[in-house]
Amino acid sequence: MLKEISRRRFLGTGSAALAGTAIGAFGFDGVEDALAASIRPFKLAQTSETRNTCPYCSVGCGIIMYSKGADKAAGKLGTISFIDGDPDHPTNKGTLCPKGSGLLDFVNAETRTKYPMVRKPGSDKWERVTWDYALDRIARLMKDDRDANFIAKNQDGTTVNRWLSTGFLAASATTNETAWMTYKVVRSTGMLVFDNQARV
Amino acid sequence: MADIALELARQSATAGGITGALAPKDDFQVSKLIDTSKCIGCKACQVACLEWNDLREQVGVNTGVYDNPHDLTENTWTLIRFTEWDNTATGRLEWLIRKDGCMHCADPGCLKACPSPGAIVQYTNGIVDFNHSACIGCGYCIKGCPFNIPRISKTTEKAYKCTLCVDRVAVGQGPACAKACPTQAISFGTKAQMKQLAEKRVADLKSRGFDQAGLYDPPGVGGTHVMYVLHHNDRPQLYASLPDNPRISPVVELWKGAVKYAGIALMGVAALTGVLHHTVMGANRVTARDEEEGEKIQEGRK
Amino acid sequence: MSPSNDTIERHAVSRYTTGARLNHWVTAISLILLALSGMALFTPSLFFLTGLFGGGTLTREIHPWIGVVLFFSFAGLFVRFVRLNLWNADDTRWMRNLGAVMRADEENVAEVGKYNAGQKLVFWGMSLLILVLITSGLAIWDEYFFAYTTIDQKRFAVLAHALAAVGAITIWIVHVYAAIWVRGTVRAMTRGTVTAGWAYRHHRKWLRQKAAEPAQRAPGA
Amino acid sequence: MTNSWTDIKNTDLVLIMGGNAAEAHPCGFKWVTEAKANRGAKLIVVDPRYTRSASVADYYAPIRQGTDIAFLLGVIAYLIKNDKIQWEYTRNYTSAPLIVKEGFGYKDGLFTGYDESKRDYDRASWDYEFDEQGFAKVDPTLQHPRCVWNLLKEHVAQYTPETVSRICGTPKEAFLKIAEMIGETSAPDKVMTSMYALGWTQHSKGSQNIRCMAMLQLLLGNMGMMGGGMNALRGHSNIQGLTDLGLMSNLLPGYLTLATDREPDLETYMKTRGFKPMRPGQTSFWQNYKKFFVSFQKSMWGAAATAENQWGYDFLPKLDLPSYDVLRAFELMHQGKMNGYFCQGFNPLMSFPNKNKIRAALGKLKFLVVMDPLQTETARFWENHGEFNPSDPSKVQTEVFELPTTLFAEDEGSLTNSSRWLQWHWPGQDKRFEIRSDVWVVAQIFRRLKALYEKEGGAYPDAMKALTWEYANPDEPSPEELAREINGKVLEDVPDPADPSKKLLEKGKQVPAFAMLRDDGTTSSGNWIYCGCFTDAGNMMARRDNRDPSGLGVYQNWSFSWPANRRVLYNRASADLQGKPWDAKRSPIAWDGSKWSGPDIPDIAPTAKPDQVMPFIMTNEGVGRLFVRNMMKDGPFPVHYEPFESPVANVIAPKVRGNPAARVFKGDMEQFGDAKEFPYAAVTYRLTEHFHYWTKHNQVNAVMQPEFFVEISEELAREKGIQKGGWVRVDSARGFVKAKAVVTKRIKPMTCDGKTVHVVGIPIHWGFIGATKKGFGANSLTPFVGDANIETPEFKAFLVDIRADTGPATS
Repeated sequence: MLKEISRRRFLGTGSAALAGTAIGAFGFDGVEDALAASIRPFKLAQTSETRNTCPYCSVGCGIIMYSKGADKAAGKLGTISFIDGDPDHPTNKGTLCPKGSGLLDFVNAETRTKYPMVRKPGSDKWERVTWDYALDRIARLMKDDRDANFIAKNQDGTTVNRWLSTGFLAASATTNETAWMTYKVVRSTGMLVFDNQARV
Repeated sequence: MADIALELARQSATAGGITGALAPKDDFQVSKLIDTSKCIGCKACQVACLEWNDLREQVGVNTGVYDNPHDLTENTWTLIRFTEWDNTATGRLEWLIRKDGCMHCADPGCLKACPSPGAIVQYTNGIVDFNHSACIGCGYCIKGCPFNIPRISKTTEKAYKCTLCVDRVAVGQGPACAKACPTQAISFGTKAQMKQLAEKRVADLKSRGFDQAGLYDPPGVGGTHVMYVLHHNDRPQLYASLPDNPRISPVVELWKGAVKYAGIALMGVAALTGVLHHTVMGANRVTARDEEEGEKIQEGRK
Repeated sequence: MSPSNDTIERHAVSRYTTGARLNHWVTAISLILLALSGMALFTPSLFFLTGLFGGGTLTREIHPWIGVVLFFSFAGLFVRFVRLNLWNADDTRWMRNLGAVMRADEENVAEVGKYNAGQKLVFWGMSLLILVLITSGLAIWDEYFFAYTTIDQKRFAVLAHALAAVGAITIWIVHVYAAIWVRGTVRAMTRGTVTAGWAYRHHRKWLRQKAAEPAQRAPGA
Repeated sequence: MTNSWTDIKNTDLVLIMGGNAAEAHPCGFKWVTEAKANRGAKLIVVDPRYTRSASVADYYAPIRQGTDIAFLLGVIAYLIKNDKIQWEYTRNYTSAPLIVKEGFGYKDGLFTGYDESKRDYDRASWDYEFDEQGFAKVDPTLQHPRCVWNLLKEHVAQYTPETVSRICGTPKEAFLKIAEMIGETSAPDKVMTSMYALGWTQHSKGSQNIRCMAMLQLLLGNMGMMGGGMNALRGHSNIQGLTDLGLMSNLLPGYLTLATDREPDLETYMKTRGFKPMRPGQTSFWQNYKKFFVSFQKSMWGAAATAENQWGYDFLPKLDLPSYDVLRAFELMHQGKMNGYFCQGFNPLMSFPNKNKIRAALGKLKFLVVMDPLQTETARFWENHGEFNPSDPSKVQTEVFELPTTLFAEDEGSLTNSSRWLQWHWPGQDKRFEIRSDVWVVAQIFRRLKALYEKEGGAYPDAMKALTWEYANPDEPSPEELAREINGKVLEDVPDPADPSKKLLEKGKQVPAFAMLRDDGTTSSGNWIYCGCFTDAGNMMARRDNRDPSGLGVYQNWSFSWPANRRVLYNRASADLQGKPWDAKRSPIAWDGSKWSGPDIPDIAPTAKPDQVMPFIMTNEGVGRLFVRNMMKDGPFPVHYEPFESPVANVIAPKVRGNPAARVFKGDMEQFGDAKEFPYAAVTYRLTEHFHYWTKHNQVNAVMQPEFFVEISEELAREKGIQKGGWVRVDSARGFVKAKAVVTKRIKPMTCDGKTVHVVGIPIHWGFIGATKKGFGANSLTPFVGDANIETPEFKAFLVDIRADTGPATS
């Protein structure tokens, strides 16, 4: 869902509403054209805005992501060109720390993962694989391990239905909805070796 | 910060020199106030500056301090500088943290030194900006600046410094660093507002035992459009060598003032003297007698 | 009766070799270019002169390189002429009679050698100022030498550079004016010779010395 | 956090101890600077290092890492001695008057019931004296020698300012100055807030550090107050949410707990979870446990959870051990007892203690699946990066998968911040390359695994088959569908008991609040504390009304704050026994004669009479606990224990090493170093320029702090011939790192028990992948031991040696 928010914060009081590049409306009287051109056009003009939350620490600062090339009708969100603090947010009031201020570099980090990869036993390199290959292979490895090591009853005959030989470390920045999905799946398999990043 | 229009006050190296003046009242001038007592040195301002201005700095090394990069560069227009100071009066350590960058002087030394017309401009609201299409990369601004701010790029060979986010101010927003600053140690508004805010902050600091707290708005450069609240306003030098009483170097003043006029005058006088001399005296010609006498000598007749 | 041109040319006195003349003109052109580009950067009212060099940036880039050319070129002149420019008693006497010289009344002034005191002053003045210019110039040649001086040193350098340039240009004006006023001078640097009469009138001692030299021959003879 | 970030602006005094908010949470720290600027609030920082928080503090004092309990018990002793107690609050709202049964005792660092061979206590003696009705006995006059108040007084008496200084290295004058400043907030209308983080949790007695501060806050009457409270500054954007949702080995969502082997059926399970009130008329809110449990089971298993099968009791696994936390997981892995491991947005190779052990453990797996938006070191543990990661790929037989997942910008859903606000966000960019959402990946793995079981059969597929999966697109459930499921819905019509012709709850509707949850299978709720986040009125988490009519930073209509949209926990305690606020200017709620009202949601039944129902409704006692019966493994009161690796012996109990009740695995005990070989006290921490091991991937953050360093004092540098900016090598009993040296005045040697203690500061953040220079990772050095109660690794206090070096060998 794309949230388009009006640019009501663009201007101080007493200024006219601004749409698109309207630098010319801002009292450049007496400045030669060439000079006016030397001031960079406002770079957020013609972008669409989306509200989000900084993914780093737990302050939960509101952020605004500015995207270029969004096309609502075609269901395209475009590409984020700039990120800064959400001035409407009660906690951060538009501010961001050095990490939050650099979020665009996180989105565009060179070392982001892009394709499913596998490293075979004993190999010294990654191989790109299809999602289908990776997911089927993982399901197979899980099933083989689970079937071999699942404990339905303990020594006293109590039903315990646990699986201890495979574990899951959940994240610290995924959404609650992802966490719930993960919780459901992990618990339904009987996994007990299950933890998150609360301690580090 | 209503009605702060971008109108030119001055341009560098323009015939007649200064063509205008700052807006008459503080209400029409903008200012950034940096409160060192609120600054936690987090460098959000540095990151925000790089991101807003689409700048890329190189990944450096650690040299035993927190300052990174180690100095302002053509890409680093603002830099947090850290000073560890043992306050002998109180016996307590103080970590003085100052955001360095262009001070946007009311009397900008860079503009005074710049030889290229319009390469450095000052708007009536106080912002001093570099116009890169006119910049010739001579580095005179560096000599003119009392705060050691401008840097010349090795690649573009042009001078760079903080623009006070003139592109943001032009649409009614504050600079990117002030927007980002988590503790609001950086504020932006009219100069009058910022002075008022500073007064409040200074009073708070005085109540906490900083008797010498004050506003750094150095008169030697006509005041600045980036001001500091300092806990030790009596000793600005403590803050990573912030000048105690900055002014455009007298050497630069001499160079761009007396020497310029006197030099041109001297050269003009010399040329004029020649013309006058020639008019009065006429040409110094060799006479026929001279030729004869000369020839005589040549031929050994004399 | 006046001597015919032919006669005069036959008696022309060699003053400068081709090498010396080339050396001079390289120096002269450099100096003019430096003056033009330097003046453009010195005062806004002359900034338009940067147009001659393809704009401000090119002017800024070219100027120091021309300076380097000038420095070495002038160094050539210096080596060539330094001995002849040493000060002597004639010069002091000549200086005392400067007024007469300026009135073109040199008859009663003591005879001078190849260079009179004025020319020597130009020589030494230029030597000194070019030294100042090259030193201060390097200090403000930020493209290559930024790191070697402090900003305060650069400020002094830029002032010294300006002052020295003003001095050098003033001396150059004197030099050029003298060459124009004293007719017959320019040909020394174009053709390499002067007339015997010119030598007699302005540098009689030098003429006598030349006459006394055994291998003296008129050029073109 | 009991309070919220914005509430900090209401405080009079901020104590930052066990954390470094300015660096780790700059935008939250804003509210400290606001309180200072607008209220004239004071800031105290107590830390081994003079941090960036300290740089703006009114008062800073050094403390040796791992001695916080001694400091805080010393403050409590000071408050008692100098009568700086909020008496009305302490008498009525804490367990001070409750009488502890005979037989309880404490001597030489140990409480009664200790079994050295098990490193554990029999906690039977840690209990109250009960009357015939089962209520705890009290002495409102606080005269009874075994009332909690007198036991506490006795317990803290030995922590005199001199002893505190001897243990902590804090100068006595500094300690007294801070104790005095803290004591001022015992006035009913003065509040202090405690802001802490991993500086308190990452110790072998982390839970007791926090408990100790909570006790202090109770005695000062600062709990439940605006501008007060215990504010745990969570480290990650949604670690609050993941914990709330129970993604831990022993938890169910909403802090319910998983059954153990000793609880074969629901009835037995509920026996220990009945939580009957221990004082007459008290709420003891956990009495509702079964409603939350059954509603959770209905969310999980739907129609398959029936009264007959105890609401699907056996679908859930049971625990044979207290927990399978990460330390145990890697211990098992290291022993070769695990075959598969999933890391979702997590980088254990850099995050867990004793990196060499972690690397070896990962190499014993059959398969490792890493789902992450970034290329992690964990996914590359098998790669050889010279000294930085000395692996030999040919010897590692683990099959490793690296699956590219979305990050915040491409993702929709809610995150729960430290203020307990569930904030919804939207994607701003299309997924690029072959990046997929975590939901899609997890759903795909599940569906493929389930399909294999359907095709081939196998071990107990029943739970997987029963798991509810009612999504429009079963391949990728939408965030909204999942959010609705977490909130819960009404499964059957419930008639109104007052008027059976009306419906109390209507089938198919979202449950409006957790008060409506039922234990008869008619409601579902994935997480009861999140109930109310997505109702029929819409997505409450997406609310963006930032008005704050009270001006107190409540922001009632901004997002959704659990529980029940409450902003300040225990807010009933902000008013006296008549319901009158201690401070009318900062009052979240007040009693108007018939009900509680105010800008916040009351943390008590709206009509509960102030002189009858006490504020701490989540406890059986109804009051704040100064003494815990059996919930803490290592004692009903906090005790100063040295870290397992300490430069000095324990002054108050010289024979005790570390926390006597902390779990230590075989082999790890041998890897503890001693002060002879490793003389310097090390601490790890974050820097403000980086977030964990993530921002090292970001060019711009790499510029801000490009290279791994350690911080030492000028004195230690001189002693060891270390140059500022030069290379050093730091060794612990478990490994070594090489780093640049930051030599600083901000770390100063301390004198502890007559001995000079040098601190070595070791920031985390650098690894062998990313935009920064390569670094070793602080966890190369840290000990493999956790907190006695919740197993948080002891990252904040261990021993190292340091010397000048020539830098890493280039490979």
